[in-house]
Amino acid sequence: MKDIPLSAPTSASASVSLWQLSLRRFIKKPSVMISIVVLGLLVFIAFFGVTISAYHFDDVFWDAITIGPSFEKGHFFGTDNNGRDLFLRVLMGARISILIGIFASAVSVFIGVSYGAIAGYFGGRVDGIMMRIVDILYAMPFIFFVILLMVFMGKSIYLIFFALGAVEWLTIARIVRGQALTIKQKDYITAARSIGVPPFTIIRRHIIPNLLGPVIVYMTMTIPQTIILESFLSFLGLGVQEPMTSLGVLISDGSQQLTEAPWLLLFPAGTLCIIVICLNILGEGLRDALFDQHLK
Amino acid sequence: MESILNIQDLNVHFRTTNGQIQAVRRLNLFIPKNKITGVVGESGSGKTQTFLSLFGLSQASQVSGKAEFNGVDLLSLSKSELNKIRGRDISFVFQDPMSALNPYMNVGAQILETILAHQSLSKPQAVHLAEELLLSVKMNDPRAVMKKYPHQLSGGQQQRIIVAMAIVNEPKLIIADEPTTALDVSIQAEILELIQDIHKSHSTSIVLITHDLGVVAQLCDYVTVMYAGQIVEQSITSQFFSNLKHPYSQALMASVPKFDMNQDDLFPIPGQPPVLDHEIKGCPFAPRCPHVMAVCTVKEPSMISVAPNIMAACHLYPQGAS
Amino acid sequence: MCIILKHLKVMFVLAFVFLCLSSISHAAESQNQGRVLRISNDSEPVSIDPQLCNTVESYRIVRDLFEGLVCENAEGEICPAAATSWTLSPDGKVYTFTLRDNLKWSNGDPVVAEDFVYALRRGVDPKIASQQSYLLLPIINAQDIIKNARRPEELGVRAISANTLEIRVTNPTPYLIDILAGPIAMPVPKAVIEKFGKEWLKSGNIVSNGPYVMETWVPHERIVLKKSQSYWDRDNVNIEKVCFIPNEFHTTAVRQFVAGEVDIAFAVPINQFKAVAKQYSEALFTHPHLAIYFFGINIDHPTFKDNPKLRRALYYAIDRKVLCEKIVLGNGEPAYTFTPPFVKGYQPPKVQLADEPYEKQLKLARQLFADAGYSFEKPIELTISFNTGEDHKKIAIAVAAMWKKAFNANVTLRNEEWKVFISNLKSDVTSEIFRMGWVANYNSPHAFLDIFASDDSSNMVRYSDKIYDGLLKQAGDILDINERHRVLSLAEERLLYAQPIIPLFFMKSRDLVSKDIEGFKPNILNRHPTKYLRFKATT
Amino acid sequence: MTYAFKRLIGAVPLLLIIITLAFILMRSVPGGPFDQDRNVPPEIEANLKAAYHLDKPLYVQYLNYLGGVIRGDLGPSFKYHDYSVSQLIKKGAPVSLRIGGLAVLVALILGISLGAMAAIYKSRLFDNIVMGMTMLFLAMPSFVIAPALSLLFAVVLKWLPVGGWGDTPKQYFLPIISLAIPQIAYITRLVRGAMLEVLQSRYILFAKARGLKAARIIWVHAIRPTMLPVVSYLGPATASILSGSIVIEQIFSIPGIGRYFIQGGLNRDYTLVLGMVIFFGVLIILSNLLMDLIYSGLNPRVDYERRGGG
Repeated sequence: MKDIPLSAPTSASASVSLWQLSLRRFIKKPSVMISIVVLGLLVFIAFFGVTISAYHFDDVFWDAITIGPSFEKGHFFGTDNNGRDLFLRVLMGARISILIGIFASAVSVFIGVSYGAIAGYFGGRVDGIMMRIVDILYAMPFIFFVILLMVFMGKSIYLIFFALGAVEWLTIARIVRGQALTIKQKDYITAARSIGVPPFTIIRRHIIPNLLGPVIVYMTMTIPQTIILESFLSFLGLGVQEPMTSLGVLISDGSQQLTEAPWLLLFPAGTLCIIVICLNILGEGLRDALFDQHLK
Repeated sequence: MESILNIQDLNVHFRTTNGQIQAVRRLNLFIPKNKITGVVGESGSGKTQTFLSLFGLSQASQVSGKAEFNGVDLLSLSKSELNKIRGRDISFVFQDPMSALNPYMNVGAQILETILAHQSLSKPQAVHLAEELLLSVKMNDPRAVMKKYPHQLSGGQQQRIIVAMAIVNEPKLIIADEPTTALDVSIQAEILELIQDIHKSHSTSIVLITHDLGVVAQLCDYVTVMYAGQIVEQSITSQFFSNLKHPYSQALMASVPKFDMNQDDLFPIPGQPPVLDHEIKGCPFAPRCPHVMAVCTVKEPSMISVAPNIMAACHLYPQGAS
Repeated sequence: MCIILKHLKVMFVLAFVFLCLSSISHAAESQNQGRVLRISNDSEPVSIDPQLCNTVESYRIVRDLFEGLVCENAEGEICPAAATSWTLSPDGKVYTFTLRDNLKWSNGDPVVAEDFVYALRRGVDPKIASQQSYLLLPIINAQDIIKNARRPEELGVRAISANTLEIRVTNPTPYLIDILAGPIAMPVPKAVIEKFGKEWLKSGNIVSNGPYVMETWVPHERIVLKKSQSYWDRDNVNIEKVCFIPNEFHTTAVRQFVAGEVDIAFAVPINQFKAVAKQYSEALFTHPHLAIYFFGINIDHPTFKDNPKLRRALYYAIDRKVLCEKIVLGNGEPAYTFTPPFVKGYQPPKVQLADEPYEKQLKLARQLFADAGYSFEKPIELTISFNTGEDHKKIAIAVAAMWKKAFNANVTLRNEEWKVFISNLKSDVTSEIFRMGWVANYNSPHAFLDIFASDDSSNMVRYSDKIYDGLLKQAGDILDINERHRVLSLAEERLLYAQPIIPLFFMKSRDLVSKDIEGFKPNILNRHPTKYLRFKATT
Repeated sequence: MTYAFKRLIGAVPLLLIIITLAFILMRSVPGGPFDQDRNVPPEIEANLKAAYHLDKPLYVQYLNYLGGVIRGDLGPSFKYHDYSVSQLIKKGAPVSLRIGGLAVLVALILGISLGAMAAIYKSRLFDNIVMGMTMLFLAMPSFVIAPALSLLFAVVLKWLPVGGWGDTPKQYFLPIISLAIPQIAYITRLVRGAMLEVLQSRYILFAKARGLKAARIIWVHAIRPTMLPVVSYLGPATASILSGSIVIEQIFSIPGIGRYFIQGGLNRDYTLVLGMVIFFGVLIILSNLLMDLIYSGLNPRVDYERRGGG
């Protein structure tokens, strides 16, 4: 058979994997660029910005309790009810909340995606049982679970990731399972199955990458929720312990005094908004870049 | 000869994540009335985009030029005016019937809504018209068919329903975009025959977009060949197959496999169609043309009449050579 | 763009119609016959059964519904109520009460001495298991009945005649009268209870002998009481109807007061106190009341065992003036003793440097700290544990900061959920310093000092000192009130010397009362029955 | 309806497992219903425990409780002595269901229309405003939104009452809006994402080619597939909203049952929490089943009857 002349690739670009291509496309979008810069700046200040202010985050200023933001006194964001500098506490809170937001969501995504993908892929009886387990866990009183964790496992910050993750993964599992049900019917899955690829490899290599789209969008929605939920854990004594703090705690304290000391709410809530908006833009951008081949 | 659609200097641009793409470049096309005009070309030659963008159905970022249809310039119409024309004066038949019908609605509802969108009929009258319509496209037991969901019908049946919807409001022009490509050969013949009957009975003018020269030979009165967003040759079908003028049309014909030939005579066209993300100097087919000349890479050939009822855009036929 | 507007308009109209339709269907009972006094109670009462209730919110309602032998007047002093007079035997162990004649229940039945006997027996009956039954321990056989060693009928209470009642106590208890003013001793309608069982408290069934009768009760929404026509003193009861609204979120209570939806709002939250004091100073009533906020020290803990000097150092290193003004925002009086100075007829012991400025106290504290064997360089490790609550956290942080400034101490703060906090205290887990509050039920030093007796169950600090117990017991036998209080003062001096506790401040009640209301007199018991209140005559 | 019937039958053992697990979880947490800082003498505590059968071994208490549940008696509340758990839930549930139901309704109506519009006018001014608003609402917890709204509409503008219940219908608005806002944000984002995908599909292009009106294309053709992800999200979300939110009920002092879950837990009011677990368990099972049925109703291809399973 005459060998059909294979034409040389027209454009000079080397073989570009889907991920690199979408990453390049992802970076190019202006909104994504801005949010990366803003988030990077925020994280930088949160982790290294302590030097800007001359104080320490748990110094108590007896003569400056609950005062408004004032530059001459060096309290850029004012002070809280205990006379501690709000600017430093917001930085500390941002640092911890970003960690919590990302790690707790990572935990919940990891558990939720694998659980949902397995349930969706196997379907039938397995799916039925696994989904009923999810229903049971939904009904469990979360508050006792948290207290138990606190009492028997002490108060380390990693416990928060586990506790928060354990609540969020249920919804992610349900969404992923719904997606897996539809992806399972696609041809490339039947093709993989027909050449004898073992089920868990199919799940890991074919099903999960294709359902990351809605998961990413959902994750951008749960990160703020996780950060806020942490303040409830602190209320129960499990979350971040004094004198450390988190945005969730600062916001819940601030919301008590909306009229008397609005800055106690505005600054932490504003920081959280910036974080959430940036994460959302990144999430949306990532999802568009990865999964929308259609023209802009 | 009167025209149903006369396209002048049409340009269609797309803004994609990696730059501007010009799918249609200064296209001039004359679609005669009450005739079947075939539009032929490799995929990516802009043949579908030309017609979709005229009627506001493409995601083009910029459409410029003039397109006279039924005495009106389409490109100057507002969205709502264009919407009125679509489905009433002009209708489409798409390639893949399975994805063209709404999987969540039964077929009857989709037909009725097409009728009621343009004709003020009462529901029973519309249902009656729909049943007549289905019979006219050779679907027996129309009442049962109307209750079915798309995934409960065969490809051929679905395409018949789409054709039915296309003709229900007696449009002046039907644009069939590769109506038979997704169907298997036996069904293909039935659909083509159906289109021919429609043309004969309602004398609607039809634009048949396809890459299958066999279909063109069987059905079309005129043929237009498109390449890289431009018309390269336009002629009457009887002449076309015997007297190909443009090198691309000749290469296209040569690459069609015939029954009696053996493998060695298969001549695929070397190279790839150009990517239209930059301005092209000279004739777009130059890099792949066997008769390429110096002028071809410099000056763009203009469309001239090279024989009675035949026009081509190629430097082989300099001005006034008819 | 017009498509959007068309659609959004339709959607909004649809949503609005739905909201109205469904809300109209909820019959809006509007009570507008005569002005109703609307009180914002801090939470849903746990019970309005006099013998079962044990929270401040429940007492407020029970005091309007029922009336005991004696009650408190507007200023908080004991005055006759169902009983017109009472005599005490010479040995101070037998009380004889004569009831007012023609006392009536709200259903017209007469109120007789037997009703009070039935109520007191019910108070100690193990089957009823009242959490307030310890208040009746002074009465003969009460202890054994609670321990199920005797039958309730053997309680030292007897109805001599229809309107004379005799109560016998094991040893003289001058504060018994204060206790009898409380809900535990309020009469309950025996026939009604036996007829309806647990449902006897529901509107329609309930029968009471107080100034008001219950009209409606929707849990967590409202309790409406209307003036009782069979109450003996009904002519002096001015307010026709009173409605208690359980507002668990205090900010809402303050806002409802500001918006005029509520006439009285109790317990203004600390973090809003400054703003409220500025804008509504004439409506704000603050008054010290029989309650103390203090830190307990677990004296079995190695750091503090046999080291009173260290404990006293921590005691003096706290700047109570700053704590009260800056942190608790004027809602507390600095407390150096455990029993408040304004307890009736009681003179708390003199405490060294109590009236001196903080600088002097700090110097003494540092000196004591050094004597206790600690130094600035080798910082001491301390833990303050507290239960979740905005105020507790603020106070703990402030005290930790003060100790850090005074001794460079490393103080870790441990925030625990309420029940975990309590069970840690009871099961002597390693909690060193912990936050405590104590509210007295009756106006007597006993209400404060008894809990430090070795065998008392509320002795969380595990303080046991034979001499202290002896002094308490000795005071218990003294009839003369002043002599008894002198001995108690000696006992408190001994307690403070051992320093198992660090008193911080005496709490102050802070309530908002609309200017349309007269007769609201702040008192140390913070009790304001509705019968003393009236609306200002609108000119 | 065999599938639905099978799921309902399956719900009974499910509820039993839920109750058992919740019971074990609760009783392994330190602190009891009668622990207080004012510690009652041991003998009184013993009386209290006996009165509520807490002195019996755990499995006996469990069996007694189950016996009660079967008879419809959810036992006495440890904290609210005058009301049984069944009475508390019976009085409070209608309020929470009414507010929750209306909030979900408002969220659906606004969420779908805003989401659809944002998808149609993708990356134009309207879309950006909607996306910005939803991000803001997502970032704000209910315990910030509710007081802020109450401050604005009740204290400053004085249009609505600050709180309370049963006086005027106007007391509905603030709780419903505060409860609906986060859900509006969620549903808008879900609808927008799904609608964007649906609008790319060929049959929408064909519908346009047939000259159907834009409104019909959106609200007849595109909406059904768009609702699929929303429906699967609504399952658990509706259950949790209908069972009341402690934050909204406390801030607006509404007699709902949202508070019983958390307050019950804090007071170790075992029977009240178990009562709520059962109420919420039934709600979750029903709403998930309902949503699955709607899912299959919306999508003729996914026919649950034949395929069985979840």
